[in-house]
Amino acid sequence: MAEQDGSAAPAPVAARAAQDVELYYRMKLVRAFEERVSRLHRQNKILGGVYSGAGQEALVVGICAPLEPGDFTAPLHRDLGVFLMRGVDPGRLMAQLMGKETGLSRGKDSFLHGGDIAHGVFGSSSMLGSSLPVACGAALKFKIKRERHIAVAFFGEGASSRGDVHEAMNFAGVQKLPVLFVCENNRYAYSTPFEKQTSIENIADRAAAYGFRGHVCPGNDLLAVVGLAERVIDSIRAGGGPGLIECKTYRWRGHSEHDPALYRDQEELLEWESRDPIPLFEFYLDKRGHDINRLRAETDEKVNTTIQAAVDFADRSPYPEPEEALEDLYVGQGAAPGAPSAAVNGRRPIR
Amino acid sequence: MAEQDGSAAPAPVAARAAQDVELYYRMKLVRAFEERVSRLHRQNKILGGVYSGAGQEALVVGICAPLEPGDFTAPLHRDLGVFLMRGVDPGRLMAQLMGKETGLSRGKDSFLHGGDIAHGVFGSSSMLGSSLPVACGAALKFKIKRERHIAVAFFGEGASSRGDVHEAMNFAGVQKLPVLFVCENNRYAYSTPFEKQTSIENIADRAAAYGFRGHVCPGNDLLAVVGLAERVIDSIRAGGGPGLIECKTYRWRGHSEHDPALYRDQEELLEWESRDPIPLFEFYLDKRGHDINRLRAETDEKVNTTIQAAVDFADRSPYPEPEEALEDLYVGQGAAPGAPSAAVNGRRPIR
Amino acid sequence: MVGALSGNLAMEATYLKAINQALHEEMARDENVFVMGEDVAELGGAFKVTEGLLTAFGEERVIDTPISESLIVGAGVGAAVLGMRPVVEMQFADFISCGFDQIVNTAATLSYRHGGKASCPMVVRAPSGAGVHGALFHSQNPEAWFTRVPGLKVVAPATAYDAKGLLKSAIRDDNPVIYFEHKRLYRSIKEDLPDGDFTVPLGKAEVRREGRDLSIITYGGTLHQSLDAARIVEKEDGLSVEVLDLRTLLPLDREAILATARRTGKVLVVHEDRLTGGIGGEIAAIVADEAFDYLDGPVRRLAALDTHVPFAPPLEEFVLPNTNKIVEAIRNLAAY
Amino acid sequence: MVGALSGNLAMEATYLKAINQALHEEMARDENVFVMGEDVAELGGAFKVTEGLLTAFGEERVIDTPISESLIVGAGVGAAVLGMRPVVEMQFADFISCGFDQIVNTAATLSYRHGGKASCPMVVRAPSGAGVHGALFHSQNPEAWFTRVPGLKVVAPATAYDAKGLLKSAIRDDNPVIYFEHKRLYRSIKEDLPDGDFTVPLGKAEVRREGRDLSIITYGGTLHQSLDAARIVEKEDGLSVEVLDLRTLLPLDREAILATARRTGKVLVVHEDRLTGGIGGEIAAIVADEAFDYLDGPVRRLAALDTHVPFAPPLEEFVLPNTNKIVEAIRNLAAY
Ligand SMILES: Cc1ncc(C[n+]2csc(CCOP(=O)(O)OP(=O)(O)O)c2C)c(N)n1
Ligand SMILES: Cc1ncc(C[n+]2csc(CCOP(=O)(O)OP(=O)(O)O)c2C)c(N)n1
Ligand SMILES: [Mg+2]
Ligand SMILES: [Mg+2]
Repeated sequence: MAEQDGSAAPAPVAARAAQDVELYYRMKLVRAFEERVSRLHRQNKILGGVYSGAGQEALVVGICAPLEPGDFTAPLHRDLGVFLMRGVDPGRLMAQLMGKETGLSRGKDSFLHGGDIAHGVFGSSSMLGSSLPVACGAALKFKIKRERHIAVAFFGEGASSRGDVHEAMNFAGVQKLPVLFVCENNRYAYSTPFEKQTSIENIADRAAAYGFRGHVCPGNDLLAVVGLAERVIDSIRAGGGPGLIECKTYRWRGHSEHDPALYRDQEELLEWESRDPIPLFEFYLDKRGHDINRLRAETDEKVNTTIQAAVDFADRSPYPEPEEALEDLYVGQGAAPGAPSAAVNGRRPIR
Repeated sequence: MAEQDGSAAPAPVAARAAQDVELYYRMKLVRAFEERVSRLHRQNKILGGVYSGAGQEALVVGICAPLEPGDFTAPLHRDLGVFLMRGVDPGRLMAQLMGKETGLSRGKDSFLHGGDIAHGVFGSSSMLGSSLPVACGAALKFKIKRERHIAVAFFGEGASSRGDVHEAMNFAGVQKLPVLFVCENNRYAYSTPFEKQTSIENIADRAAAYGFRGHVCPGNDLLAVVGLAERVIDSIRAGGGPGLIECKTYRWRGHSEHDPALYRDQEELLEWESRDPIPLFEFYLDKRGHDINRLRAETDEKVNTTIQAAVDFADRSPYPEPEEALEDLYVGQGAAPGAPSAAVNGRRPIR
Repeated sequence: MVGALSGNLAMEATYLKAINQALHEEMARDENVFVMGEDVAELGGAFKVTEGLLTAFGEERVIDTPISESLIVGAGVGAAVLGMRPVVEMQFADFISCGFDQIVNTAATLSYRHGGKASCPMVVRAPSGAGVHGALFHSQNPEAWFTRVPGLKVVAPATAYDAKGLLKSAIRDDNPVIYFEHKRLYRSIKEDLPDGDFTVPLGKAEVRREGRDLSIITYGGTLHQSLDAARIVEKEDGLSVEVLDLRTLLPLDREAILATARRTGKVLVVHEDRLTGGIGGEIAAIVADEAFDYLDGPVRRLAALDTHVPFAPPLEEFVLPNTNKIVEAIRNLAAY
Repeated sequence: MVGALSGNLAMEATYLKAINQALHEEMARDENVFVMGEDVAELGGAFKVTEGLLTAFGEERVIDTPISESLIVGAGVGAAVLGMRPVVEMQFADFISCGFDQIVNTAATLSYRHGGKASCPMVVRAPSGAGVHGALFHSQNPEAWFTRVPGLKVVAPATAYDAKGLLKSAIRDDNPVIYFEHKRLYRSIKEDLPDGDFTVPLGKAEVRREGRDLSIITYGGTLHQSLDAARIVEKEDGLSVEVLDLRTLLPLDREAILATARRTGKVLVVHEDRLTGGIGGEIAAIVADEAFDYLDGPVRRLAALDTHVPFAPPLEEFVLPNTNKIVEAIRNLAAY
């Protein structure tokens, strides 16, 4: 490709500041979206299973920040944030959760099983772990077509026990695929604590079993996640083969909104609530010289506006017509809608 | 249990010699059985797929030697030797391969998918890797019932890529099950060389991913295999949790008798043919002071007699009656035939 | 031994509680029975079906597993072969697809390939069914994947009594049994259950309502809708509808199916599973072959539409069978 | 571009060679087509179906995978979603059980759950069928596990022409297609194939033989036995038997099924898959509902007996359908 001429890069310091502000906004957007979803569920405006990712925003934002349009992501059930980070319209996402016609799946499926391939977000099935082989297939396409894209699959430490995870990582290792596996280790799979799921300390250590590198990182520390993600993603993109990042984090709410999570130690919860990624990042912004009170107020306003607009949009949207239940099962005989890379879009990386 | 009185243990040296002779006999029996099976296949007396384990006898004999009656084994498709080691009648085994009424599955299934639970041999399905979860279940029974037995699952390095293998090892690690996983790494899965199956050097290294120990051993060296197996099995039996042994070996013949294996380097084959476990062990017997020529002659005679008797038995045995195709699908409402440990028997360990 | 428990048994019990009681009682009765699955111990299961078992029987017999359905089933087989009686749980029936191979290839063929000298007394419990906003992956009725597999037995109770009695029979049976419990019924039906131990035989259907004009053959979630519909058409149209509850889906109770078909001459098969490939096809085929001379009209089927169970309420409603749709189908067929 | 190849095309080709040709031609035609599976590259597949592809198209488009059926299918989905056209192979159809979840839950629901905005143009090739001493795990006919899953298409060619034409259509289709190739046919049938590119449409059955007295509806391995049987009863009994080859099993060609049923009034469904839960039940049900008024006799089915395919030759013979059994079934039904 020809070099871009003209537009000078912004001065490094200013760029850094802008990026930090953007990351902060994204993290707050995800948090607020999560909270609103929980509330809408209590108000019976969102039906079915709702799985809050509250408390885990830093890792979602941090991993997605360096991604580029055309990269492929397969979020897990708790990863609303991935959709928001990839540039999926918040209104359509909210409509998806409400089962509306304007939602990603046009009311067909619930919560995060609808995807948006145009923004590089794959809607996974419920079957935990099943998206890792899919991400390998996306990465295989990038490899065959010599595209500089990567595929990212998110999975819980609970899902790590599934056979699909093993088959995918092994294949990725053999084929040196441009794929990043991200384990969100939030210590519980529903009620089952980590110790009853596996007998090792770090899922990341399993990368060695497949011939690539694993990394453990404090998942609630946005700075740490972004730093690591940039490094690992650059290396994958450069042809260095797969990577595995395990983010240690914690699920603040129950497994789903139905679950009071009585099986958990309240001390543990308290400890992890105090590792709130947002104040932690504000602390850093403050150190960097941002006027944090002003920034917070501005960000909150922007976030609230966005979310209210999303809710309004979803609210106003109609349910699909009953007969639409029989549509979309098959696509027509023309070109595949999810055609090659041109169609696959996403947000510009935040960096 | 009360201590056994009276019978003094045989003097260590004599015992050792007797054990060595027995191991030698077993290894030659397995080899001769394998060779006879290949011949019978060429003569159209054995139909369907035949998967020779020729060249891999040392590891089968060595792993099984320390097993006790009541232990559970799940052999892979190339493991005729496991059946012979556990005390399954050679005639019935041969009848199994010929599809005869007197075979383990009464003509229902072919080759090694029939088992003999009374001798602690599980007949696996064809689906590679599927026997590892089964072995975990057997081990779980031993754990729940506090029996000092172990379960052993054999699998190829090719099968190691299957999800079931991961799910089983992970569960075994969490539950600290008395189970031994044995990887027969013969460098090929059908035509696919090890490098295209995985990107690491030793499958045994994966044990670390599940919190137990893995061991690599030269699989054609009977002495080495027995020594390691005794140590690892003792530890598992004593409650030390699961173990993984990877035996480096080589498949002399094609994947099945239909396969000329043209994809292989002839140099490699030659190299591995020269690692024949039988002369290697004869060398050792010689060093130990056995009259090897005499021993060989005696052993060959015993082996030939046994195998000829097995072939004669199988040959004489009738095919099942057509209507029997509808039998054995369900067992009656009485007690399970494969009832608790009393019924599960096997050979006394060779030691 | 189950004294403390059996005191409660005469009381009203939900479908869910009936299953829970069966587990308690069978575990008390036979120490080879144990329970294994995701979140079955401390949590008592996603639906609380295994509640109280951990306290009563300890963690060696009530085992929380990692998320690995293939392992769960496969380990069940291994334990069962050695004489244990595992009751393993799929958290939702939908996830049975992940343990599929172990069920259809390891468990179902086990006795056969061991020449009848090994058995697999295992129960796989699977909460199935739609109507709870579960969408594509929490609404499935996967029974027909298994009713075509010899070596398995498949049950689908529709009442609390059957839920308890069939589970006990399944646990005591020496063959692998897939036990589909309809999650919409868990708390929506309640019955007085008899005191003490009772079982319901596998393989026996039950006429829930006698009738002359037309037979509905159904099971599981749609039994209640069918009974409601039968009552409506009796009142509004004077139609006398017989309702047969299959209860066991493999082996099918062919005698009962043919008896009702021959009695009324008109058969409507109803199930919540999809039309195409649902067990209704098999039943219609049996009727169209063996009761052909008795038929006064086409063999009809009413089932979920041939799609996935969608999420948005108008879509889900459109796809699933319900009482009104059954009423309409009865009227159509009766008028034939 | 396919010049060197197309020179051969007018010649006689086996069923196996026809599949191989379709792969060669489609890979040459569309660079998004690639092949993936166990031993498909250097070995050319366990049956040599993919022979020559590695040399022609290189190892980036002809990929040997580790033994991981779930990965194979799942990766196929991932590539397909991004516009590739993977043709993945199960070494034997029996092992499709290990990739089951990815097919029925990831692939089949993909377009639906993405609101029609994503597609999965993937073909899963699976050599199926019995009669080759394959016993329980190398003889299966798993098609009916998939014909009940909306979102999939399922084909089962019985001729070399169809094998080639249907595979091409499957590869060009934007939906996941499960392609069952009967391994007993690989080398046992040969046909002259036309030169150049041709396709056979998905979803269209074909009348292989016209007749007045009775219709056989069949597909795959039992087509040839059915045609043989039809010839025998014509000669020996003067019976005129129509034979319909379904070719595509999902979606079914309902028009063709009903047309033949209405024409002859007597239907015998024949397949090598087991009776209970085989697709014959669905077909019989369709006929018994929608062609009821035209029926002159019960809808009959002839299929493998309800057991696993056993190994010993007398057992296998007893279990599987064959020409003689079909002849007998025709005579019985004709005499009704
Ligand atoms: C194959 C499969 N089995 C079971 C479930 C039910 N299930 C949904 S989420 C969940 C726990 C997941 O834990 P983890 O992977 O750690 O993710 P987390 O919810 O903690 O983010 C379970 C068991 C499922 N969705 N898929
Ligand atoms: C799940 C599954 N996929 C594919 C096959 C077909 N298959 C049979 S043996 C074999 C190769 C096995 O290799 P390995 O595990 O290394 O054992 P080896 O034959 O080398 O002893 C394959 C691919 C199978 N039996 N099961
Ligand atoms: Mg978790
Ligand atoms: Mg091997």
